[in-house]
Amino acid sequence: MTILEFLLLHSPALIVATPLLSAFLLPLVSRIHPKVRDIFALVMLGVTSCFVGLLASDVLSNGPRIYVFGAQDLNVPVVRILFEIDAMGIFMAIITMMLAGIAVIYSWSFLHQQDGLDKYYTLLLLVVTSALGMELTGDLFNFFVFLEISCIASCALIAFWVTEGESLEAALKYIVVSSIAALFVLFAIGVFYGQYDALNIASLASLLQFTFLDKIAFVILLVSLGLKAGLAPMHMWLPDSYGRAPPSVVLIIMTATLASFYGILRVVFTLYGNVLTTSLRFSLPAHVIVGWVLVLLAIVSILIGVIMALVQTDLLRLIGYAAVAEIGYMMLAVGTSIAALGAPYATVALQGGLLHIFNDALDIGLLFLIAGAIYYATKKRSLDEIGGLARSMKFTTIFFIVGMLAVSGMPPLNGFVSKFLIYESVFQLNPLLSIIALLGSILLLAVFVKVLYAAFFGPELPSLTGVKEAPRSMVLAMGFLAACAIVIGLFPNLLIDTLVQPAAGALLDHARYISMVMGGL
Amino acid sequence: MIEYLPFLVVVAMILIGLYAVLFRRNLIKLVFGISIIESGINLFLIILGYRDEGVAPIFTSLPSGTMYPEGMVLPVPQALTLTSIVIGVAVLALMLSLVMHIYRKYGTLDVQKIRRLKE
Amino acid sequence: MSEMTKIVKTTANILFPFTMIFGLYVIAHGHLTPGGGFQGGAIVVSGCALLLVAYGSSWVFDRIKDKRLVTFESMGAIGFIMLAFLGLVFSAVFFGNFLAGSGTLFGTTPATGSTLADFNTGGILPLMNFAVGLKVIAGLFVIVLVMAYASSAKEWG
Amino acid sequence: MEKRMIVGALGLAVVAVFLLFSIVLIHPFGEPGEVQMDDYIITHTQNETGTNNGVTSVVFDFRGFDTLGEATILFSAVAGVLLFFRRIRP
Repeated sequence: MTILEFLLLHSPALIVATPLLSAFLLPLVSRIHPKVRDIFALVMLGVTSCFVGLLASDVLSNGPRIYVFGAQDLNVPVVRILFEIDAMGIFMAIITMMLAGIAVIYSWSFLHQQDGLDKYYTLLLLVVTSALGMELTGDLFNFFVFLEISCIASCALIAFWVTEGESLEAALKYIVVSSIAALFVLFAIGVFYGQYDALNIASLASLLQFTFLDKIAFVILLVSLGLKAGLAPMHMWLPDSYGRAPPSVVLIIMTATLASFYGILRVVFTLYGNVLTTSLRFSLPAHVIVGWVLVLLAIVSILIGVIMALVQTDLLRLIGYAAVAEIGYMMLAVGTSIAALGAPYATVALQGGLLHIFNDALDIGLLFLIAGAIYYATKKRSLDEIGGLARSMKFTTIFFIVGMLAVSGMPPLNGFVSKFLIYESVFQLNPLLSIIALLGSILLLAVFVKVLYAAFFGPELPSLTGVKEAPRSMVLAMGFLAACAIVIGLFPNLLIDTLVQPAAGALLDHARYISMVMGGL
Repeated sequence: MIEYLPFLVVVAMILIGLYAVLFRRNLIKLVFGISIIESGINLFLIILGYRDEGVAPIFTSLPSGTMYPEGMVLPVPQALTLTSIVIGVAVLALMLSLVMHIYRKYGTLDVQKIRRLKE
Repeated sequence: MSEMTKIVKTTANILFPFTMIFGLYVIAHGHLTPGGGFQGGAIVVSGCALLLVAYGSSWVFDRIKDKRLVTFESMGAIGFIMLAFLGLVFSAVFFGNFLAGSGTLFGTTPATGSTLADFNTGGILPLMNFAVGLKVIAGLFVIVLVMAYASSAKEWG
Repeated sequence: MEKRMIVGALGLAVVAVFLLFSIVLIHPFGEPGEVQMDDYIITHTQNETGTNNGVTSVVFDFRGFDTLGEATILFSAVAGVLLFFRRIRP
């Protein structure tokens, strides 16, 4: 067995174990020299990315993989923890690794010479580990454990600037909300365990009967994971923590948020995949009800996000509300595809939604990095206190225009592609929804045009005369995201054909996911 | 009814905890509330794994005449609870340190008075 | 936390060694009797917290540096994950229990049914218990220590 | 303030109904319905993991990866607490 084969065979374990081991080593490594620590974090993330790439090439060509911890082979009943990796999981893992790498490069300059950086990089690696674990695991309790890791580590990162009262408040709010959510996830797991004596997602999916208890567990799981993902009525924590955490941290928290969103997808499509088409009362299939509820939540998210973004003056909070709206768009697509399960446009909607996850990571990430660059250069948060930055921060201005157009779905950028897919499919479900979504995008554009004029154009404020362009590594990080946005906008099929279509196919094909574990049973 | 009594205790604990989180204005009580929810859910897991007249699933000096597996309680919920307890400790430590910082900063523990972040 | 009276100190002095030994016993016999790394570690830390209460946090802080505790904690965590990696090397699967039934260290397989305690069983489980025990002792102690010291410190920098 | 109270009370009531329904519907205390996985563990703990203690064998062997996550949680809590109090030095 060559080394490559060995690594490929064990890559599911190594993907999680490598960042974990580097997080454990980092407190020791950082005593050597700060520079070594910075390089070490990036190199270990690079190694992890290599494993992700290796596994991705395998999964995309050979179908889903399982990896059992602690034993060579799988036995029934499934007692051991196993990872089950399909195209969907690997798609999310790629997004996670991209965001994490950008965040580390950006942090080099952004947090240069602040104290507590060894803890910062440790926690950053831990959040990345937890997001990867949530995305690859095939075990429900293991999912909960990773959910808690992400909750604790992100909370510590949000309060990185401990001297600011608002950061502390945002962190406390975050941990209260997300630990309660995680505890209710645990309650739902207990309900499953009590009924079926199983914790594995695939075996639970094959056993589920959709009893009344299962319905309760379903609602609890949806609400708790929706809370973690920042869906509409439960979104209160999101603008606070996104707005008060250091902007480089926001990218990392975003990986955790997106992983929770992935959890919703996994629960709906895989765990309840077998029973979604059963008829409930009034001969309505369950998936129609679930889909419409999700669609309505998504519409509420879009409206709340956009309208609240209109009235904000704090730039970071404003982008936080835009992030709520973007999560609404993702959920709109997913809800549509659930409501129309089986119809041809359901697949289109799901593809649009998954592509929008990628685009959300790129666009919102880019905007947060830009807001961070402005904060770095001027030490100001409020839009009233900045102006005329286009003269001194040329690159940032260009990137902001790219990010603005991308996030509001203007051609030829990446946001346009996914939003077009979403409008198109949602129109077939209900034209009114499509109009609301389109209106939301236009309002989002209006919000950001306002920011563009307030922050970048207009007269230069006298207090901002000495402002310089952001340092090189920050420009590099922003430039990479902006370039990705343009490339995906011009050649969307590059991404759709290689990653998004297999991911959507894997989500819809729950029978294959189950049969990977349950085999010929 | 008596066979549901342990479950009723679970529900009571979760509701008491949620009440503290939602209606109490003191941050320390909020933290306690989360801790109580946590304990309630741990208790739920443990109760799920109990078998009547069961002994702990440990073979060292097992009481003679014990039939296994049917005479032993289920081991998996105990392991899950162990994990959950450690998670609870970690969350508690983090929340209490945040509360300490907030108290230093604002000089009060009242939720109403420290709310600086707008809705 | 400031130091307390002579009575408290003497009681703590008497209780401390017993708590330590009991905690270490629970860690070491984790694979035979109820207990294990987490539980035993928590017991040991409760003994350390007793010292903290009796002698005050600055007294303890002068003797044990938190940096050293953090090193121990990292070492415990690394030891734990390294045992998992060793499983990858020796039994070709992550978290493989490569020592169980091997006849070497901790490699005896107990007879089925009720048996007496044989310390030399369990494969890598006792080793993992030690690693986790080290980690929990150092980790919880540093949390308690830092929080106790912070609550008494005048200046927070 | 009033709005918050009403929303909170409603939420509490909904959660209470959910919890009560789930405890009534789940198996009675002391009589677990499905026990496949746990019985497998109890019968195989001695010859598969060589341990007398069923719980330890679950914690460190059958579900060892969870325990790694658990250790990680403690590690991140320590890192978080030290991050918060990083400026307090004697």
